[in-house]
Order: sequence, then C-alpha cells, then structure tokens
Amino acid sequence: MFDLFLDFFANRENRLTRMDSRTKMIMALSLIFTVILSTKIILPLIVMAVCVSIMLIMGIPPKIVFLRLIAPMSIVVALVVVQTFSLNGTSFFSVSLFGFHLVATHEGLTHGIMLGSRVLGAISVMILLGSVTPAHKIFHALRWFKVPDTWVEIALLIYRYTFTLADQTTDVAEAQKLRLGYSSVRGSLSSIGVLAGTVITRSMDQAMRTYEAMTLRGYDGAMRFEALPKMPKTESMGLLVVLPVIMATYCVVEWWPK
Amino acid sequence: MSYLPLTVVALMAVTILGITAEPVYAMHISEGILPMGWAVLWFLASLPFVVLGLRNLRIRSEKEPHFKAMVGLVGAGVFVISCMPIPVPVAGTCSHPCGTGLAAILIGPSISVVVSSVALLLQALFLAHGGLTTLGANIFSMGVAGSFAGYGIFVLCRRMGLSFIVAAFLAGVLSDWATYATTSFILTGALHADTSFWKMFVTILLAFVPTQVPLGILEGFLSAGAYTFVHSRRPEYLGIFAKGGVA
Amino acid sequence: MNQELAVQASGVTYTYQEGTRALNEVDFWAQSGEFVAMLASNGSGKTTLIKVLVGLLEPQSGIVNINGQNIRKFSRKDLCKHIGLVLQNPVDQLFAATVDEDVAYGPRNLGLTEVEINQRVAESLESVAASELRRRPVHHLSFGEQKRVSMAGVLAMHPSTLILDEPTAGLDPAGEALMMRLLNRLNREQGITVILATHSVDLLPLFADRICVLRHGKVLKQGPADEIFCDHEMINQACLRLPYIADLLHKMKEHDGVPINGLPLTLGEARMRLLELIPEDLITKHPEVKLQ
Amino acid sequence: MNQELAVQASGVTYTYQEGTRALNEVDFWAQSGEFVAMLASNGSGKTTLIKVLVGLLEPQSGIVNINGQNIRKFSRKDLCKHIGLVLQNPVDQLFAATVDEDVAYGPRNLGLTEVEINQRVAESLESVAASELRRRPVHHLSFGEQKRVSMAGVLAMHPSTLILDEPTAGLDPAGEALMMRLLNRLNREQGITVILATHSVDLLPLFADRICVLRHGKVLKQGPADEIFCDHEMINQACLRLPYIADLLHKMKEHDGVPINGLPLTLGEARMRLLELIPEDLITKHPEVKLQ
Ligand SMILES: Nc1ncnc2c1ncn2[C@@H]1O[C@H](COP(=O)(O)OP(=O)(O)OP(=O)(O)O)[C@@H](O)[C@H]1O
Ligand SMILES: Nc1ncnc2c1ncn2[C@@H]1O[C@H](COP(=O)(O)OP(=O)(O)OP(=O)(O)O)[C@@H](O)[C@H]1O
Ligand SMILES: [Mg+2]
Ligand SMILES: [Mg+2]
Repeated sequence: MFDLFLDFFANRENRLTRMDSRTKMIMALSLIFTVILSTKIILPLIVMAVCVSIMLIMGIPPKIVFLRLIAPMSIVVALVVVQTFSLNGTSFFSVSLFGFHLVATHEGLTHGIMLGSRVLGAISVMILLGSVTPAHKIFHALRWFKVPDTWVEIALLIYRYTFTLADQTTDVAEAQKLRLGYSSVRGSLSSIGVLAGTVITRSMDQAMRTYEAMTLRGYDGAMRFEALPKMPKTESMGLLVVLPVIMATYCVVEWWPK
Repeated sequence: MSYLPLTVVALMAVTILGITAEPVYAMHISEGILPMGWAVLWFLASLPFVVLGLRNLRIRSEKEPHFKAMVGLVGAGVFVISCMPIPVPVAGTCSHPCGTGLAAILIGPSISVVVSSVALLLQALFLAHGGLTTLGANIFSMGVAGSFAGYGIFVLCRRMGLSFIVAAFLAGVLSDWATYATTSFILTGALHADTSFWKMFVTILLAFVPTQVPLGILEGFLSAGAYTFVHSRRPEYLGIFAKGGVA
Repeated sequence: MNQELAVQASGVTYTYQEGTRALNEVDFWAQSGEFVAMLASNGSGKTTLIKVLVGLLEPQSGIVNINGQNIRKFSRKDLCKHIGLVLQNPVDQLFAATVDEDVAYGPRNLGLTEVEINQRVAESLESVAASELRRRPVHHLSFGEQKRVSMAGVLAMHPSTLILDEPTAGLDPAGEALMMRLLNRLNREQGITVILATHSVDLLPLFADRICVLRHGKVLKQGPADEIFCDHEMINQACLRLPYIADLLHKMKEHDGVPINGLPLTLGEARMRLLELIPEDLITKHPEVKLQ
Repeated sequence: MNQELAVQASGVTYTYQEGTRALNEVDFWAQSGEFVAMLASNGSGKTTLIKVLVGLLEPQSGIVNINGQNIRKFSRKDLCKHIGLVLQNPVDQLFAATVDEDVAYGPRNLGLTEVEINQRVAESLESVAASELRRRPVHHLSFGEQKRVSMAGVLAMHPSTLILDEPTAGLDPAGEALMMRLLNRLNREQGITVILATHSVDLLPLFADRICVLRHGKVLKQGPADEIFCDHEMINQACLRLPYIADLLHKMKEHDGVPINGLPLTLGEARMRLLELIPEDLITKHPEVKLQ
C-alpha cells in the first residue's frame, strides 16, 4: 500500500554504487547547481538525458524510471502554463475563458520551458544519486559535510525502522480492510485514526525495545561511528578533473554566441 | 485586471497536476524550481530551527538516554504515516498526510523540525518528492511552519480548556494549512515574475483550495484519532515527551 | 464440479515490485468443507499466496475463483462473507480497546443491528472458547488469548472459508493443541472450510485432509499427508522434515531393516504398527484396542 | 564452588508495575560451560527472568550473581563481556543499517580499534555462518538470517555466557536445526555457557544438559532432560507435553504394557530400545550399531 522508496537498486553491486558516496554527492550537487544556474534549456536537457541513460544502462527497469519522472513532468506542465500567462511580452495566443481574457506570451512560454527543463534536469540527477547510493551511506557522508552526529543518529534510526513499521502498518491496514473498515466515510475516518495511532504506539514500543537492545551492547547515550575512510585517491583526482569540465561546459553553453 | 483569470489558469494547472499525479507533489517544492538565491535564503531561514531542535534533543537525551531512540522511532512512525495514501474526495485521487502536526504535538515542535528534515531528505532522494536545493524551503514550510502552527494551536486549545481531541484535530488541520500557505508563499516569491506578488500568492493559494482544504480536514481527523489512540492505550508515553524543555 | 471449490487459484504468478517472484504459476484449491494445509519453509510464499486468495494482492497472471466466481466480481463486502483471514500476528488484527468492541468491528461494518451484532460477538467468542474475556482490554491479553480473540473477530463475519497464517506460531504446546482442536471443531461441526499456512509438520497429519507443499513460490507436491511424507526427497528439498514419529519409524525401517507396514504418521498408527512386531509374550498387559 | 557458576539467581521476585507478579522466589543457575534450558509455557516469566539475569530489570527481592559477583557491582561495559543476550525478535536487536555496522556496534562501544573490530565482525559472522551477508542492508534479510546476524552482534562482544530468548521461534525445521547445531557448537567448541528459553520440547533432550521448568513465575522442577520428562504430572501442570518420541514410547509402555527400559527421549535411544524388543528373525538387515 505504500509507495515507499525502493532502495533495492542502491544496494546492488556496480561501479557507481561502489564509488565513495562523498564523491557522488559532490558531483550530484555541482550538477544540480549548474542546472539551476543555467539560463538555456539545452544544458538541463543534456544532464537529464545522461542521467536517464545511466539509469537504464544500470538495469533499472524503465517503468520505475518513468514512474519517478512522471511527478516532475506534471509539475513542469503546470509551471509552463502558469509562466506563459503571467509574463508580460508579445502575445502569441489569447483565449477567453468564462469571459476572461488570458494572454499567453512568447516570453512567458520560453521562461516556463526554461524553468521546466531545470526541474527535469535537477530531478534526474537526484534520482540517479538515490539509485546508486543507499540512504545510510548518504547519512554517513553527511558527517563529512559537518552535519552533527545527533542528526545522523536519528536519521539512521528513522531509515532502519521505516521498513519494519511500514510492514506492520500494511498488515494492520489490510486487517481493517478485510473487516470492512473502509466501507463508509465515518468508518474510514476512524480507521485512519486508529491506523495512525497504532503506528505511533508501535513505534514507541519498538523504541523501548530497541533502546534495551542498544543498552545491552554498551550504548551510553550516543552512537559511536566509524571514522570516515579517506577519500580514495583516484576519486579525488577524478573530481579534480570532472568538476572543471562541468564548469567549463556550463560557461561554454551559457556564453555561446547566438 | 482581476485575480480571477489567473485563478482560472492556475486551476487548470492544478487540475493537470491532479490528473497526472497525486496532490502531494504540490506540497513539496520540487527540485529545480527555486533559483539559487531563494534556495539559499530558505536554507538560512530554517537552519536556526534545526539547530534549536538538535540542541533540545541533545539536552534531553543527556538526562534520558532512551530519548533519542524514542525520537528516531516516532520519527519513523510519522514518516510511515506521511506515506500512507488516503483518498481525497474532491480530487478523486489519493494523497498523503504530512504528519507534522501529529509529530509536533507528540514530540514537540523543534524536534519535529529535525525529524521532518530527515523525512524530507529521504523523500527527495528516494521518491523524487521535493529536492536537495529546495530542502531548506521544504523544511521551512513543512517542518517549521507546520510544526509550530500545529503545536501552537494545540497548546492554545488546551489552555482554553478544550478537549485534547479537538486540540489535536485543530493541530492537524492548521499544520496542514500552514504548510500549504507557506509553500504557496515560497513558490510565489520565486515565480511571480511580472505579476504582482500578492496577486500571484492569492492565486496559488486559491488554486490549492480544492485539494488542500479537505486534505487538511482529513489530517485533522488523523491527528485526533491517533492522539486519542495513544492517549487511551499508552498514556505513559505521552508523559515522556510532555515534560522537559521541548516546547 | 467447480461449484464445490470454495477457493481456487490457477496459474497464479506474483512478483513484488522490486523483482522478487514470490509465486510462480501456483495452482491451489480447497473444496467446501475441506481442511487444507499449505506447508512450506520460511519465505516460500505462503503469506503471498494467502493475500492473493483473499484479494489483497492482484496477481500478475492467473485467476482466483471464490465459490466458482472470479474474485474480481465480488465487492469487498461480499468477499467478507465468503472468506475470512486470520493474520499471523494477532496484534495487527486487534484494533479496538476491548475484546467485545474488537469482535463487533466487522459485524458493525456489515451494517447489522445491535442485537445481531451482540449475538454474533457472543457466539464467535464462544466458539473460540473466549467468552470470559469479553470485557477485557485487548492489550492486556496473553499471546494465546490474543490469537483466539483475533480469530473470533473474523468468525463474527460468518465466512464460509477461514484462512489462517501460521495459527500456531509462538504458542506453547498446550496453546497449540487447543488451537488445532478448535480449528478441527470449526471444520467438522460448522462445516467451515479451513486453509492454514504453517511450517510445523508434526500436527498436520492428524488434522489436514490435504497438504500442499510450496517451495520458492512453486507447488512441489499436493495430496493427503501420507502421500506427502512418503516422498522424502521432496520433503528435504522443501527444507522440511518428517514428523518426529514418522522419522523414528522411517529410520527403523530403512536403517535397521525392521519390516514396518506403510509409514505411520500419527502416534496411534505408530503404536499399532510397532505392536504388531513385538512378540505377545513380552507384553505384560493385553494391548487395548482403543488406540488414541 | 560459586566460582564455577556463570550465572546465579537466588530468590528472585519481580512484580511488574501494574501488579503482575512475573517471578516468584526463583532460583536459577548455570555453571560455566553448561547448556541450560528454561522450559515454560507462554507467560510463565521466561523473558522476565532473562531480563533480570542481564540486569535490564532490577528484581524487588533476591540476588543475581555473575561469575560469583553481585551483578550490581558490574558496569554495563563489564557486564557485556560476561553475558550476552539475544532477544526473541531480531528486529529489536538489529538497529544499524547494514549487517557489518550492526555487528560492529558492540565492539565499537567497547572501545576497540578498527582493526580489532573488523576482525571480530568477520569472526562472529563466520561462526553463525553468515559471512556472505556482510554488506547487506539489515531490512532486506529473511527472518532466519536476521536471527543469525543478531546472534553475531552479541557474539562479537565475546561474552562468556550467551542467553537466548526463544532462538528457534518462527524458524522452519531447517532453520531450527541449523540454529540448534550452531548453539551446540558454540557450547562444545568455544566453551560458551548457553542459556536458552523456549517452549518447544522436542529438540531439548538432544542438546540441553539441564532443563529448568517454570510455571507462573515459579520453578517447578530442575534437572537433566530424562528426570524432567519422567515427571508427567509436572509436565502437564506446566502446560507442556512430552517430546513426540517419548510420548509414543511412554504410551506403549503404560497403555500397551510393552516393557521398555527407561524413557527414551531421543530418536537414537528410542530406536535402540525398540530394537531390543523386536525379534531378530523379523529384521531383514542386521541392525547397524552406529545409531544416530
Ligand atoms: N512486501 C514485500 N516486498 C518485497 N518482497 C516481499 C514482500 N513480502 C515478501 N516478500 C518476499 O517474497 C517471498 C515470499 O514471502 P512470503 O512472506 O510470502 O513467505 P512465507 O512463506 O509467508 O514466509 P514466512 O514463513 O517467513 O512467513 C520472500 O522471498 C520474501 O522475501
Ligand atoms: N511489560 C510488562 N508489563 C506488565 N506485565 C508484563 C510485562 N511483560 C510481561 N508481563 C507479564 O508477566 C508475565 C510473564 O511474562 P514473560 O514475558 O516473562 O513470559 P514468557 O515466559 O517470556 O512468555 P512468552 O513465551 O509468551 O514469551 C506474564 O503474565 C505477562 O503478562
Ligand atoms: Mg508468512
Ligand atoms: Mg518471552
């Protein structure tokens, strides 16, 4: 019943999943920044094409890639429509709806498409990052970016127990469904409340049990983490090459004479 | 020119959203929408709240070592709830509750901000809801606005002597609406282009009304139901969070 | 002939979203009034098959018929009257505050009157031997009590078929025996078709009319208990074992060369076969004939 | 003499806050290197006793000694080195994201160096036959794998005593056998004292040196398997039953008057006793002596 994330692909073994997560995050962020700063649609679209191809080559089913991209697609459509009608400029099209006169402008359309391409480009990078890096590795890498340990500890617990709680919630919801808990509006409202309440009490019970188990293994109020390994030399060198290339591409595309 | 033509357009846009996707996507500001400046600004705006939450968390867990496990698990629970599809009568699709109102009245608003930040990062990376550069903005609308509005109204209602069921209901409703108002505000700031800010803001706000008003009320029922459930089955757990300086 | 099949799944294949093929062309059926067991090791697809049978999961291919009609033709409400599912973990199934409220949940959603509801609650608690728990809060029940109450909640909807996911898991010997006798009574006296999933082999021969062995989402073999447990290779392949009694006699037959007739699976049968072999003069009393 | 007792509880009484007296003057001990089983039906206080033994619960009266020293004198860290607890539900115990992180959790809290930690992780995963799971995320493991990994997490702290709460609950026959053989190996080869709580009777006679039967928070009887299972009245009172094999031979002895020596509890023994009774000329092969 949940569209919970599939971290199945991120846990597979391949060249990209083996790469240090810091490297991947730095690359992803710099790509996203370039996309957002770009004023031409070509750069975001190239980035998107590259990311989607990588995902398909890695063997992620096209259906899943498509499902992930469909939400941003609809945002893009909405964005383009809104921008088309909300910028001033040369009108190319006008409609009367319910007696109102709406003016679509060239400038608006262009701007909308540009914003839309940014969304698509940036989201593709993000999906790719999520498909090759499991959440726990990202959390650990965040320590390197100076995110406090407390945050990481909470994040790891949330990530770990989300799956367990989701399974239990599915079971409860199915039991409710099988006893017709959602057959009337009133019934549904109270069933949803009970379901949410069950999840919360379950999670609190689980918290106490988990805490006991942690105590038994020497927990004293803070999780100890493994020191982050040094970034592999090849990868830091790789970054030194790739980052300037991304920057150069951006500059070239951005200042390419019309 | 009045607001109305724009509203019609925006309604069209939202209908498209409603047909092709779940309204939840509207609640998270998608990656790529905010220009760099705005993204940074909202990061800076929500940072103090996250820091405050982490500080509260650290102080509490020094006294009560089980506190972090509790927060982590309640966080996981709320995250799971926020992934629960619930039908929205008007839009004819399913949407997801935010759960921040519930989280805020259970674990306090500042810690609820921390929990939302984790949930939002997970959703961005693995579900493509929201984004990395828009994370700050989303933490602000969902975490900060949602938590503090929900918690505020809850405390207010309790002070006024209303029953906790009503208080929890209003907390759910208002946290949802506060989130959506803030989201609209942030979106307007980034997108209003040549239209006036307020005109655009009201437009976006109105455009979301058909989905967000019922959704907020649903979220109210969810919070009230869940809070009552915990209150009747495990009252001792509410005590864990009620004391101490989380509020 | 199809009319007699309470539940029938043909060629059912189910693959989870991330690619685990949990069921692979499974054929499964239960006749009205039959007591059928799905026997399989962990992760073989029992729970998945059960969820397909009650319509919680939609198989990618294959058909599920309930009383000879395609399951898709049923509304949820109609389905409830035909088929009831008792989940493995009773906690998942008890959501009201007290026992009677919980049992009344289903009937109330069926839109019955209070009088009818009360009657159903009383009668279904009675049939799981839990009448005295009626007013107790749910979260103070012991595990065995929870199991029985969660069963009562399903029985209150008067399903003609009862499906149970590992009904004896986590129960102590006394609770296990109680549960199996309960199921047997529901089956024999009230004529309810019983389908249960389990990985414990010892109690089955006594109760199940037919056993269906699954492994890696495929049906390995299907038939009455004695046929199933004769096929040692298949049993091993399914990561199961013989019931202890059968194992003893099987070892004696194979390794020690004791000429035992057939393969006794239950205690009573084993006694009978062994007594045939032991010389009368060694036996101090006369063997009583009313074995078991 | 006390030196030899790895764990000793005397006169322990524990009452839960809302008034359930879960333990009532319980005496329990385990000698170094012993394999002790707590056998009891649901709700008899096994889990409570275990929690008292590892210091999670403080009994209202009575003393717990670990290696002859009062448990209160130990710091949590020292206690970890003496005694390790494997919980019934592996989900509670696996709180890190991946298998190796989880197993490394304990050693890291002990303040070991990364090299030592790595070594311990490798070696304890090895000893539960789970080395290949090392990099897997915990929430994708099957139930049996989770059980073994959660055991590895405890073993990595090198406890001299291992306590397990229902280690075979929920496992299929193959998993059950694997787990019991694993425990046996840890006990015989590495000399680890093993204490386990269970309500399944069939596997115990083969493995446990001593069995302690609890009921309603009291110790009913304590002793080697054959002594325990001779006392049928006590077994019934404890809501348990004889192992199937013992039950068969017991019934033959009592009801049919077959003169069986003692009460065989294991398959091997039962074969031997029965073969003594069956005339040689009936047997087609010569009985092999290497029974079991
Ligand atoms: N929600 C799920 N998502 C993905 N895979 C699943 C899910 N549930 C089960 N599986 C996988 O499907 C297979 C069959 O699982 P299933 O739960 O049906 O087995 P089972 O026979 O009920 O096992 P058990 O005895 O442990 O309950 C397993 O490999 C399992 O890992
Ligand atoms: N946290 C608790 N609060 C109150 N009572 C409890 C609690 N935990 C257990 N009990 C009660 O204490 C008694 C002993 O429970 P315990 O869990 O120790 O039994 P057990 O032998 O482990 O049972 P099982 O085989 O079901 O695990 C039971 O009557 C139970 O209801
Ligand atoms: Mg199952
Ligand atoms: Mg227990």
